[in-house]
Amino acid sequence: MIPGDFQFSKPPKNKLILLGVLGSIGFIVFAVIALIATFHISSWIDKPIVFAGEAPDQPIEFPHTIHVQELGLDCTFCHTNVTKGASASIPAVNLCMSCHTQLGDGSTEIEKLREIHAKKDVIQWTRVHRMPDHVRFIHEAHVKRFSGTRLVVEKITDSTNQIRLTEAKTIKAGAKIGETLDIAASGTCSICHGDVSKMHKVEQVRTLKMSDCVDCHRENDAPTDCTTCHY
Amino acid sequence: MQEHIQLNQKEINDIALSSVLETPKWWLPAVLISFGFIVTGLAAFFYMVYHGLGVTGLNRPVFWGFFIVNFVFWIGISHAGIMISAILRLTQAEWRRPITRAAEVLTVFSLMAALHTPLFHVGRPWRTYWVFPYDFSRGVWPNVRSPFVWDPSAVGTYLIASTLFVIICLLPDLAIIRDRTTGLRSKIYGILCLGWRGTPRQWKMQTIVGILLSALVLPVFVSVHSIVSWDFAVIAGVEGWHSTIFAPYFIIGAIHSGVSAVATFMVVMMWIWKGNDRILRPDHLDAIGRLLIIVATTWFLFLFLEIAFALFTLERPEIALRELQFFKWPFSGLFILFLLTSYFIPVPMWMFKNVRRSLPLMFISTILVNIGMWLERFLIIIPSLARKTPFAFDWGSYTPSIVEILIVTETFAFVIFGLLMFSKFFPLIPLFDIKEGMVFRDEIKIGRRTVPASIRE
Amino acid sequence: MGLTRRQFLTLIGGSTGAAVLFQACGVPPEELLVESSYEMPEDMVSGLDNWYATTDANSPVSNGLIVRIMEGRAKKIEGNIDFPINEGKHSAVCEASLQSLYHPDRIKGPLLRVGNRGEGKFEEISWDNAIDRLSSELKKLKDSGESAKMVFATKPLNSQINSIVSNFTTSFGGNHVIHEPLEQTTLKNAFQVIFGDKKIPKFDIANSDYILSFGSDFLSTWISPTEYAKAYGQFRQGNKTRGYLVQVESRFSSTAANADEWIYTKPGTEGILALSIAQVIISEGLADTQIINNLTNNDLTYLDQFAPSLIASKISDPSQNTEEVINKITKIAKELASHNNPLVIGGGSTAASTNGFFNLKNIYLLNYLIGSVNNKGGVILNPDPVNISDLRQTETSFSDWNELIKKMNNGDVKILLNYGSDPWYGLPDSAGFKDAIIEGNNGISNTSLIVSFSTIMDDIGYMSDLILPPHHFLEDWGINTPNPAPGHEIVAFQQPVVRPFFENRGEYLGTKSFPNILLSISKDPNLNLNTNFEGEDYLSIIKSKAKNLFDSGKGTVGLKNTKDFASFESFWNSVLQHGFWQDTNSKYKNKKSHKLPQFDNLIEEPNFSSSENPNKEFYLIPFESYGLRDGIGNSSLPWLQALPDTMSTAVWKTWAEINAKVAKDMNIKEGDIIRIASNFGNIEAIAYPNPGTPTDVICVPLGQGHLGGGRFSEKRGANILSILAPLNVKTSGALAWASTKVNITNTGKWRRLPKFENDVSEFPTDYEQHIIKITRYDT
Amino acid sequence: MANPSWGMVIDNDKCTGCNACVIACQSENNIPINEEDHFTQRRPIQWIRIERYWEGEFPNVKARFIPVLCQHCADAPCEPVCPVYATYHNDQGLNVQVYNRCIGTRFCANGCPYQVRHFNFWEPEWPDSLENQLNPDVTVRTRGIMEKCTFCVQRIQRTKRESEKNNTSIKDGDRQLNPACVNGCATDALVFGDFNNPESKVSKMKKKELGHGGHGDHSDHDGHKEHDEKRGYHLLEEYGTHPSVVYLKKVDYESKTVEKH
Repeated sequence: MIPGDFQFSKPPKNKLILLGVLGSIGFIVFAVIALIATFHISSWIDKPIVFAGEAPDQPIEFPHTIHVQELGLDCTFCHTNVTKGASASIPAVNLCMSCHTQLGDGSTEIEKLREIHAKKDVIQWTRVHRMPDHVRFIHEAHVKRFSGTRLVVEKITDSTNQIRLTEAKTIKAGAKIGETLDIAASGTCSICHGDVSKMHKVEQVRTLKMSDCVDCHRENDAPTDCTTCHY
Repeated sequence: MQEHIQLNQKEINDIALSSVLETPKWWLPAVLISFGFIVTGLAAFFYMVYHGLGVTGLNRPVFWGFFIVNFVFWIGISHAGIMISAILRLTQAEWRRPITRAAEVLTVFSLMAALHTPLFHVGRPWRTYWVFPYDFSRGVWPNVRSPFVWDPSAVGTYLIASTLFVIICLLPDLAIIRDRTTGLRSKIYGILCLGWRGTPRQWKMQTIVGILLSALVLPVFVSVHSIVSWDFAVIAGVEGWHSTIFAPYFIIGAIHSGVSAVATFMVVMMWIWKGNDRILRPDHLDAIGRLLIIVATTWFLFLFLEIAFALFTLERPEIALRELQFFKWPFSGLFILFLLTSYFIPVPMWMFKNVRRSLPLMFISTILVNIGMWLERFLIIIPSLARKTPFAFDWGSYTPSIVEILIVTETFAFVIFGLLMFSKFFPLIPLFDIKEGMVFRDEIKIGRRTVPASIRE
Repeated sequence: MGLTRRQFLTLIGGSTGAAVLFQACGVPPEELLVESSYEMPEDMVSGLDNWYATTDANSPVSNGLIVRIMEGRAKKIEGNIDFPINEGKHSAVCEASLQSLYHPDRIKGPLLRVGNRGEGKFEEISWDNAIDRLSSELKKLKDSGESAKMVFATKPLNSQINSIVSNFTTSFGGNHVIHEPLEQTTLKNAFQVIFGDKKIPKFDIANSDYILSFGSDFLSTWISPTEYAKAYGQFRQGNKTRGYLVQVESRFSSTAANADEWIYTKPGTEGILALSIAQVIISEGLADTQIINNLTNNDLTYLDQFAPSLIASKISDPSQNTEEVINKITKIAKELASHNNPLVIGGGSTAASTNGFFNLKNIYLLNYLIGSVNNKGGVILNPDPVNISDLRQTETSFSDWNELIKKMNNGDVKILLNYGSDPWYGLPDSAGFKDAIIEGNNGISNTSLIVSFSTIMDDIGYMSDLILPPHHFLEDWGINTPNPAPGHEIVAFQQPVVRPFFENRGEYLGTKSFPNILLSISKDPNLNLNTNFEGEDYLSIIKSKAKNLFDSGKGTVGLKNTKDFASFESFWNSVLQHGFWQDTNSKYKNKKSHKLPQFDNLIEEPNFSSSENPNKEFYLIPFESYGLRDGIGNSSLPWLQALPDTMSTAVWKTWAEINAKVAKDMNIKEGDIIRIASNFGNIEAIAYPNPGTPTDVICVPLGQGHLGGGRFSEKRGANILSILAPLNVKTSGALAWASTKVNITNTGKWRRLPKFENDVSEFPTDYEQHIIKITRYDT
Repeated sequence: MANPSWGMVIDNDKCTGCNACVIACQSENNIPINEEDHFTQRRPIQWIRIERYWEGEFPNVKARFIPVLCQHCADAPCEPVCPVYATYHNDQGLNVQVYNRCIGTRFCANGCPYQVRHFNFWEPEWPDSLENQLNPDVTVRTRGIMEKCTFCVQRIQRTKRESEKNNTSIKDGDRQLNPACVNGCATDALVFGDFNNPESKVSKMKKKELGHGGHGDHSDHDGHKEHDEKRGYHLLEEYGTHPSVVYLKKVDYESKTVEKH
């Protein structure tokens, strides 16, 4: 109220509006980027996967396509422990050799396997699905829960990590919405692992972040008490 | 009684803007030194994160130490700003005018210091964001029963409100600087002052916002330290904490320490900016001194009540705690120091008008209060935890480590650094407020005497 | 998206600030791999666990154990619920043996000394080389006709290993000696005299209603603490009436702390107190006349010089009220006689004063006086074990070791083999063993070869020339007849529950089964040993023993009778599954030949070594803490090092218990480092003043002060055994380890005593007082 | 059937203070090695501990032992103060600590009057091969988080899973179910079981020793009653935490000689 303190002239109105609009847009963009970045970095830090579709190279190329699709082997043929205990278990070299002593001559990958077997060595696979130490995931309980359940196909989308779609795909190609399906024991694996039979290199299809687990648990009336998985 | 010093507007502008428009020689070294402390403190913090909290002196019974003490201390200091600006504004105490800005800025920086202390305190600082309700996927939300969830919301609200307060009061002053500088600086100040042109409508809005904020922030003001006190008071298992009078006790303690800090800050301002003594005058200190006598005595009553209530039941663990607090070395020494510094030395000093108007004595006495109030928090937290449980088997003690001391120093350096930076770019004395005061200036009659309006309340 | 996680990580990792934060949350590299094993045995499947029954045949008391195996690794040890001795319980020592299996400093292969002896410099050699060296040295000795100059030292073993060692040594012509720091020779001699049998009887604590215990800390360390603790639980709250426990001891041990009444006696005077109790019982005619006559030569005034009024001042501390002591003795005597199932036991420091034999004899004779031998709740004698494994036949006492050390100095010991014992650590300095090993008579040791079978670089290993690391007990076979047995015959079996941890180090390195090493040496044709082992290797010997059991047709395995097994194979499998064979019908049979001795009617006072300043001397009582025990083997395990001691909660260090009032008078506070000096040396320990320790006693735990033992025990604390006086217990020749007197000086240094109890200025009391008090009146 | 309510009965009269439970717990629950420095810094981690109290002075001295572990209180003071729900009460009566949710404010540790919560001041380390003994069923904690007794929830979960698989009910006193300390306690001073199952041993003991099944009031206890007095009590009952652990009082005799003083 003291004259003489301020000597500022009034700016043109359209300039003011432009500044205001630019300012607000800039702020919103900044806020959104900051939020997304925070969320992503924080959720990435100790989680198994950041971006879906990451299929690591393995020391020996193991095509699930051939073994599952063409030969029709069941998952439990190699991952024997999956119906018995917490871990699905990686098959021993001996198990591979029960077939490959005879089969597969001439393939470089199988020669690698035979070499390892001859040296009585172990194969160091690159882990694809990893749960952090503070998570107890029991394969057996999940397989038991899902095998033999019936469900109605509700929606079919393109995303591979939609639980109902993967189930439907496994059970019956081209299932229709509204159709009722039974899940076979071996079909349960693909609920989380995707259709491994079609994978040349195994990749992780679900995020396997905690939200993923919790959503599924809620959907299926499974316990969501923390001690179910964390102890 | 001091006479009025009538200043014209140019004088006011020159005095108040001197810090912004000219850089004193000591400014850069001071900034560098405080920045050095900040860097050291942060380095200590990263060292602590890397090695774990083992590098602190914390141990099994005493899980909270220097960091929480410091947190409470800075929250306490932050109560000065609202006390001075909001309450005194609402009660129309004229003498507040030159010191409002300083008090508010002190509030903002001490709140910032307080807010990053919990980050030092927790075991996994990179997870601290979990106390905010952000988690949309896991469905795990913060526990709203925990005072540690109330804390960030209360302190956050308080910080936003105080920052708004500062900005609102800064607008006219920024416009003045804008018009006294050229080039880029002028442009920046131009943006910052949000197009202030001093129109009557703007003045009206600014005044209304000021009053509204003052009124609205009062509940926050009360809640912040109440909530901080509940960090302790909700725990039934710790003797010396589970007290029902903690909330008002903490608030009045906060005002005690906060107003003292403002007084200290005022003295420093009067020392280091020449010409300030024509705006910030000893009668302001006089007024603050009188206010402090009231506050300190009220606070002392609460202190007495707290101890009296605690010992009233004559429970064994409580007695053990008080025994430790009052009679066992080193707490006994600290307790005596605390009583002397926070009440028994400063309050009798303030009784004398000469003391209230003497810069060095006010400086010493108010610094003493804050040393005492820091000790008060220490004496509430540490001995209580050391004698936490009735299981004498688990009693312990606590000695801070060098890392903790460095990190605590960092918060002090941070506040000083912030104030220095602020003083370089913004006037610490609210020009418009003083000019407004000149306009409202009056003399009133008390009995036969005519006294300046600045102490009319 | 072309960005993989790894690239993303690298990108982020570029900034150092973030690196610090992410270091805490990154995925450990080993978790990014998953392994296909070569083969997949049953117990290697990830995520599945199995429990296997076994036992520790090397420990003096074999407890039945079950071990949890997961992915080929032992994860947890618990007690075997069917095993009649420990009944599913286990002690901290059993539990912690996992850590000796996976100890980071475990010896990974045979070692040969390269520096001077005692320098601790070794190089790894192959097993063939190592065994060749040993057998060629043995051959040299044999060829020169000095076979007797070979000495094989072991710890006390009840198992097959003992017979293999004895057999090996005897056939070579050498000496098999036993070493144990706190030896039980006196105790066994007393059993021989009183019960006619050296075996330790079963003390039926569970069914007893009144226990009078002299010096034996049976709840934490004495003989078979797990068994006794299990029975103690029953004794306290399991029976209709709650048992009453009186502990007579010179130290406030954990048993004394748990006792309903603790009576302090001066060290070594327990036998006098026992006789005084006997005097009251006899003079008041509270026992069977026939028994009294047998024990006292038909003379009712036989023990009159032991009347409580005459001996009260002799046994008690001057600060105690003599009249009170007299009343106490009389009261205990009357109560002892009036209870239905009383029990008297003794041991520990009682046996370790120079009159230890006198003490024990008269203490255990009380059992006959009150008629509790072979009765419910009393002393139950064990039957002779089935003849499949030699019980601890080999016995050597401290006096034998004195002889041995003399021989060593004279050059009559050329080769010293050592398994499981540690004479370097366990013998007092004054015995001269250390000098004999390092210097001998003429500055050079006469013992040219010291071979140690150590899993870890223990003290004797440090001094050895050759170290042959044996398997851990979880990796090896074994068979054992527990001593004490549970009142009937029992044979415990030990099986390898995990593959040897170092087996992937190759054929020539890693560990080997100790008995198999001896067997392979004995087969060396150059040595021409005339051994009579019942098998080619250790497993076949054990199987042949099991075959004997199967052929005898007696006893049961699990719930099945031995007779009912179709074949030996099924019997063998069942034995391994259950971990033991037992014959509950085999009870002790009275031996006609045994003649009961009589009470001593002369006071035998204990002798003590004097100290420099007799006016201010303390009795020194070394004791075993629950975790470390005698410190051989246990002190290298971090779990046991960090296990709070029962009374002081102290850990990791050597501390000295001292009475709080005395300490205050001497201006000693907790954490002060005090020097404890006997005439034979001195050690430094951290003072722990407490209200429980008697005023004229200093108690120091064993277990620390090792030269070696890996990172957790090296050069930690002090070894109290080193300053003991070389006094013998009369008649048994054992080391009288509780007969040293010491002086105490404050060194002025201070360090915080590491203990679990937090620091409190006063001694904490349970303020809630959750104790039910019952007033007792004299009967 | 109702959810189980796990709990423990601790008989102080049987406890000898031997510390076997401590090692059993360390072995089962991957508790880091308590180095010497951790003791002098007063930061050892022991989910169960034996508190030893002195009474009197030599020669009339006594010592008392009280095993203290997480009481899994029904009204736990540690639960409401955790800002992130890292600790909460689940439907089986367990006071759960979720390690991966914990941010380490240590508020709960202040709230707990029993001092049974432990903070990982240092990154836990197992030198070299000692890592082989780690229990794969239990999370290895990192620095900066709280941990405490879980009643060996991994054993409870496993037993539950097994029983669901085999369609059996959980047996009372099953050794697979019992926490490690209970299996290790040589004197059977610790008993574990389901308070919601009236047939379980703990329920019976609680009913017998605490009476009326609820939280007993022993405020009028004057210390001189008959032996058949009910022995049950809760630790620090006055805090109103309603623990799931019932203690049975030590029985002691006052002999005449002692009474003279």
